[in-house]
Amino acid sequence: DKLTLQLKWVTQGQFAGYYVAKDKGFYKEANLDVEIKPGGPDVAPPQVIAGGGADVVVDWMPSALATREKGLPLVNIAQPFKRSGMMLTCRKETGITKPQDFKGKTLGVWFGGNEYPFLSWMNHLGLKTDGGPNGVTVLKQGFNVDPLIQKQADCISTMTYNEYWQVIDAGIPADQLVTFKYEDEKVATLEDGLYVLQKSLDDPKMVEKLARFVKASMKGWDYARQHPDEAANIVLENDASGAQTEKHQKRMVAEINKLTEGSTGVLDVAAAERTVETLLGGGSDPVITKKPEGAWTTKVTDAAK
Amino acid sequence: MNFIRNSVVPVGTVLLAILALWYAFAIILNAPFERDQAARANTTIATGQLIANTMAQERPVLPAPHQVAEEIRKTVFDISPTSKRSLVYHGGVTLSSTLLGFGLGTLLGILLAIAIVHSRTLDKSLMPWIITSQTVPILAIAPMIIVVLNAVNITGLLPKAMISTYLSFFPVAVGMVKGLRSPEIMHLDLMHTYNASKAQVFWKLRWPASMPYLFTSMKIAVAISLVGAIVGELPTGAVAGIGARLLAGSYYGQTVQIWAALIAAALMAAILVSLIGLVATLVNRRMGVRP
Amino acid sequence: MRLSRSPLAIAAFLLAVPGLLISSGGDVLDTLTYSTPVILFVAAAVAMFTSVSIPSLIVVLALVHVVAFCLIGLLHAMPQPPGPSLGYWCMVISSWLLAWFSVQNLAGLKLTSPQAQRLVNLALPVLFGAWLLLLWEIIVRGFGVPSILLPPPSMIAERISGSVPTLWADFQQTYLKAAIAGYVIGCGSGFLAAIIVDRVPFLRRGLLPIGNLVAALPVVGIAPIMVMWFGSYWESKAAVVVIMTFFPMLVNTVAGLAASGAMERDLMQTYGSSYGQTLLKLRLPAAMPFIFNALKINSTLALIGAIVAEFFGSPIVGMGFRISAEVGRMNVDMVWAEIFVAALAGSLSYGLITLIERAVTFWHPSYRT
Amino acid sequence: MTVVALRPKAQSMPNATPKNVIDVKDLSLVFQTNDGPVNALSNINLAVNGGEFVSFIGPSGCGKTTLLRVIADLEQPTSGTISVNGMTPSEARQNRAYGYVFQAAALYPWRTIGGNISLPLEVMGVPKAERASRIAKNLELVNLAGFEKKFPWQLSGGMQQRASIARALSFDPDMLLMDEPFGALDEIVRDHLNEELLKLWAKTQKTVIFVTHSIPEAVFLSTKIVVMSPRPGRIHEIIDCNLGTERTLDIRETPEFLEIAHRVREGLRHGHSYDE
Amino acid sequence: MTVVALRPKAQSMPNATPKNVIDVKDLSLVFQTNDGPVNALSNINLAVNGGEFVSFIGPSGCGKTTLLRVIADLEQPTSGTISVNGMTPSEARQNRAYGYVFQAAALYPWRTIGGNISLPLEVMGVPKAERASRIAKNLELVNLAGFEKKFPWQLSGGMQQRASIARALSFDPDMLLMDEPFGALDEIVRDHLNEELLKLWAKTQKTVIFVTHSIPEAVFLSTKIVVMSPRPGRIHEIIDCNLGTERTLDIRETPEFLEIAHRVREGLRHGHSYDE
Ligand SMILES: Nc1ncnc2c1ncn2[C@@H]1O[C@H](COP(=O)(O)OP(=O)(O)OP(=O)(O)O)[C@@H](O)[C@H]1O
Ligand SMILES: Nc1ncnc2c1ncn2[C@@H]1O[C@H](COP(=O)(O)OP(=O)(O)OP(=O)(O)O)[C@@H](O)[C@H]1O
Ligand SMILES: [Mg+2]
Ligand SMILES: [Mg+2]
Repeated sequence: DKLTLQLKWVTQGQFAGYYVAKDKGFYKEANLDVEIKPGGPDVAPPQVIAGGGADVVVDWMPSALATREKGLPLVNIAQPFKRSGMMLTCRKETGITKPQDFKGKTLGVWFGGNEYPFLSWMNHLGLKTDGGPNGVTVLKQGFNVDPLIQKQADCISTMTYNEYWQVIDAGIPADQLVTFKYEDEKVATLEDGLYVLQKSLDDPKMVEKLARFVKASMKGWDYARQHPDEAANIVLENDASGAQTEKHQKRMVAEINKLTEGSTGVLDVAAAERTVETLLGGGSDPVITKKPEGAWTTKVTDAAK
Repeated sequence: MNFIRNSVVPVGTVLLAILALWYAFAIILNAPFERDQAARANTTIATGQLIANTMAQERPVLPAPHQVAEEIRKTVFDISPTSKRSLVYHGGVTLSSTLLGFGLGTLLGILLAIAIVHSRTLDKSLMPWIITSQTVPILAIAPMIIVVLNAVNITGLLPKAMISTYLSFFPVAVGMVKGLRSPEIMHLDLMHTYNASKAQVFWKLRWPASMPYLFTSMKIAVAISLVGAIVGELPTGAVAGIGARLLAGSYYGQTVQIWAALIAAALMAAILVSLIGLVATLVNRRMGVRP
Repeated sequence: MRLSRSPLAIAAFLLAVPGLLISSGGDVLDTLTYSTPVILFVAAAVAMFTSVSIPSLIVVLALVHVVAFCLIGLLHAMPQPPGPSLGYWCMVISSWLLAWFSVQNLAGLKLTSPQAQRLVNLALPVLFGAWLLLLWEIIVRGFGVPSILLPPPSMIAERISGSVPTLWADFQQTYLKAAIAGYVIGCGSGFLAAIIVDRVPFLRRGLLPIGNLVAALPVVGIAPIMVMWFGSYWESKAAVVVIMTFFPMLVNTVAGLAASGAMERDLMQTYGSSYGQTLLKLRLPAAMPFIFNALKINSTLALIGAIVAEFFGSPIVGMGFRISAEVGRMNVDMVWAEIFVAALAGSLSYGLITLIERAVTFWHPSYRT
Repeated sequence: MTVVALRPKAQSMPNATPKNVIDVKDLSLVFQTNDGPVNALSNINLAVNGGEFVSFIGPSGCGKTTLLRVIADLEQPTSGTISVNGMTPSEARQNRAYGYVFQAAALYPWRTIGGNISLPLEVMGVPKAERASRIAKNLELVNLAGFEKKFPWQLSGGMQQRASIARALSFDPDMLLMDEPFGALDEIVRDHLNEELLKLWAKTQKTVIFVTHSIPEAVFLSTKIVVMSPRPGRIHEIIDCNLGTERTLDIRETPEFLEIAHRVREGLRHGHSYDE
Repeated sequence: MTVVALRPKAQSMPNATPKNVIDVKDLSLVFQTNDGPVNALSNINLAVNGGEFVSFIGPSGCGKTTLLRVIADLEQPTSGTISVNGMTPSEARQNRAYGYVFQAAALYPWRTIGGNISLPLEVMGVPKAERASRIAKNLELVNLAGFEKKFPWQLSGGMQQRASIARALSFDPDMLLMDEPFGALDEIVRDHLNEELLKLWAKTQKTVIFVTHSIPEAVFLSTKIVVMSPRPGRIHEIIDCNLGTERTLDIRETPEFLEIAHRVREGLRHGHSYDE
């Protein structure tokens, strides 16, 4: 059976599980022919699935819930990432040691749906984000770590498995950095999950197919946890841009494994509800205005057992 | 001999000057980081060492020319052109959609210009919207276009080429509208006395008279096509092509790789532009343009 | 009674008939469902059976626009799947053909009063655009295209009216600061470079081939570098615009400077005129059509460049910022609102430059026909 | 032979005035300029019979070119009527009734001299072999044999003008409209071409409308001389001039010739008195 | 008065030949074309004294324009030497020694007639008020008063030509190079301008080099007539023509005049015999 998976970002260790499942034949064993489409800064997975370009997408929950409110019924069918890898990384010389020190500083934030946990956090801290003296100045961060290195920002958003290491690679040692994990600040939202359109779930055949897919994917993740270096190499082979380095990918897979540790793919409803809480508390212009209904289901993971 | 005096020497001189400037800027722009590093390590750094360091950083603000050259050498010559790490491979991917897009764009531009010059309705109603079409930031709607095209099963080269087409038809259309209207009144009157058909006026007068405009526009269009092809590579998952290299380079802070890809793009464009220049010269010669 | 021979009118008439016969698919059998096909039929009949004249064209146009609004109204009253029926689509196409028919004939008319002519000249693109939007609305709603792929214009319009302050702030940041500064510097330096290159043959041979290189620097490649060098604020966007606008100006000016006639140049020679005088009095005026060509192309490039550059890091205001941020939030209507502002600003600046061009190069044969 | 085709046509239409090839009635033309209107033509009345050779002569700016352009449907009169071959000028143009020689050579710079002469032939669909022979013949006629492959800017002013005459003759139109065709030529060439034109006219019975500034030329060539005067452009006098069809250059010494020339000169001078 | 300035200069340089304003020795010019070389000028020898009025006459394509262009430094000879005012043509040009009237009008389309005449004055830095008066004076001279604000395409061919003459006269150069300036004008205007030019020349003692196709014009105006012949372009004969400085149009009936005209015609005919 054919199935198309749209990733959220370019081919990298973040998606090791799926590549491993494909490369190691786990999908084939499950009688699936899976096509993996890499993403990028200009690829919005919900748009792709709305346009019929994919059956399943990897997306973060804030973006998926926002899309749902816009009338495209995305449903979470599985959640391979248990924990959030997002954090703020600051240069030590800025004197920031705790979140309260952000006042008056310039912070780099990713936009496009990823800003809500940040806004909600600032809301908790009572800091305004309008650039005034009693708040913080927010920069829209491009998809690299230059603002920190060029000292255009005091802190930038990083993922534990990616940008953080780029900062290190750029020559700023870890002891010169201060990091704040969203997970620790209790403003984390659920990251990489698998989403499908509601109508797929209405078709029992499709549900069964998806169940096989989720199962095989989780097998891929398990394998990646056991063989991180091999998983990194598989990712490298699948990278058509030829731009990834082995060192970085190995590190990334290792970090990713910390996030998927202990996940069976079943969504932790409490975590999902916490995500909703965070998003609803996102300040003046919240990403979602009401509690979503039916935004996740255990139908597929149940069938996968 | 003449060629050497008239092109090689001047181009060489200018290139040398640019190289010298480039080195100077590389040192100036990269130095603060080295000083920071020294400060972090609580040491001071001698000027000679500083300069040497600025030219060998792993992620410099501005890589030194030899670093870029080395990267290009590595990715062009050391790696087989079919490998995904070869710049030749990525260049080829981009080139094919550039050429397709440019070809379609030029054709579309010329056809539109012809329609506009010959139809008052189109001149009045279409022209403003052609202009408006270009004020739409293509990068913003490219993803949607590509998603939509994907949905109707158009994939592969064509969606990327369509972005090039979208960008490149415009300079051609604008230039050709001007060019097709540039014949002298008396030359038009002459055709009028022959009661030449619109097609004859077009082929025998408007078209040859518009040649200088056509080639000038085509030079701009081919350069923009390349940009379009690169832009178009991003929303298709940035899997291959110069755009993918740029993106990945910028994403992972591989400044040297960005610059290598940029230079490759620029060289490609220069070759394309000068090819058009060559065609223009040949056509000029055939048309007896006064040297 | 005389048959209008226009194939447009005939096709429109033929399509209006099934609209009359087949139910348009509206569930509620209200006045709209009945009256729309009738009005359309009347309009088509007028177009078909009366001779082409200003009054009849105006009648057709007026009726067709009434029909258009009815069609949109019908759309709202329809159950979403299955959507409109065949009859409905026939009416859409028929009314579109009728509008096209009247517009074409209006454009063909030679009006005696210059005011009326000006009115028609203005009405044509407006009508064309209005129908573009209308068809967009009907197709998007009729086929049930998800709004995160393509929102209908009505939704975009609502969003625009609801977010004027945001749009204005973004416009200020991107257009008034980055685009204009970059445009002025880019065009200015391209122009100066062309003069220098033209003056010094050595540079012409050396610099021009290399100038071509600059043209092809893709904005997605330069933008991150400029952000790295000039920071996230508007200066880096202006730098991107400078690089984008430089080359078209250079190429066009160089071509324009070569455009003056041989005898005209000889004339200046006999006056023993200096290089500067020949430039100022002969070659620049003769180059103006080319220079304006570049100014026009650049006016659209500048805005695009400034917007795209904001994708690669920016403060949290600006059209490019808004577009990239709202795409992620799936607020596609806001994205289109920004695109609308961009298109409006771009078209207006283009129009302004065209007006100046007309005044400056009035002598060019293309304005004398 | 095209003329042969014309005559029967005229005969078969009894209520058309068969002889009036050009019929201008009360024609006026006003140009609107940035600087106010210019009365280029005012109340022109003129009838030209088929096979006539009519010269227009008059001070610079009196509207000769404009009148020729009206006949050729290149300019629309502001008022009055004009018919050409019993049709409107526009219909006549669509029948390719005439060849026009402009005051300036108006050669296409991207075509060689041969290519320029070939232009009307291509437009009218003359086959290639025929084109080549006509080009050769007409280049010969204007003494430009051997310049076929040159581009216009490689020719002297007079040569360009001759090329443009060859172009107008090449497709053998029934009517020739010539705007100072021999202005840039020296006396000898001019005499030569005058004779050739006269021969051509006598042989083919074309109608020729001819603008010139040379009084002897006008008298030598024409059957009718129209003297115009400026501001507003109008017809001052129409002088008949029947020196027979078989003229040689010697005729210029005869008293009849000198008598007509004198009348034309007087008329011209009269026209001039208005501006000085 | 510019002439006054010239003479003392010449006197202060005893070894310069003060009278030879133009001195051409063994000059040849070959154009390379796509179609083989063209011998436009071959072995030209010519000396023109200051204050002379020299006419070039010859069949179309014999190299008159080319020779004028060489004098004006618009064309470089292939071999031979030429000096103008004892300098190279290039230096002379930079000294703004002459005004050139082209065979075609060459008016700038973006300037009005007044603006076109003002052009050389602007280039030479004449103050604004002075410019206005000179424009008015020269437009008057060529009978174009009232057309100052028109654009070139709004003028007839002859009017454009006259505007271009006014432009060349406007800055009062020591030497005038005129390439068929009166070709597009009718006899009356032509006679008038001939007289005006002669008056101007007599008054200011300018050196005039004048290309014409009209034998009477050449004889009437010149002190020296250079008859040229084509392929290769060369000087066939130089005919002196001293009818005194105070000439009127009546002179054209005198036997001396007719005698010279006859000689010129013979020379011309001789030149033509080569191509027919
Ligand atoms: N730029 C050029 N390239 C090639 N050949 C040229 C060029 N200019 C002139 N010629 C040739 O040189 C010869 C002399 O030309 P020139 O213009 O001097 O003639 P002319 O005596 O002025 O004739 P006319 O009286 O017709 O103006 C002609 O045969 C012409 O074809
Ligand atoms: N396109 C135009 N726009 C405005 N005025 C014009 C235009 N064409 C001609 N005129 C004016 O019309 C008048 C007649 O011009 P026309 O060209 O017919 O003169 P002409 O008799 O041919 O003169 P010439 O012998 O000098 O060629 C002139 O006063 C001229 O200024
Ligand atoms: Mg005329
Ligand atoms: Mg000449």
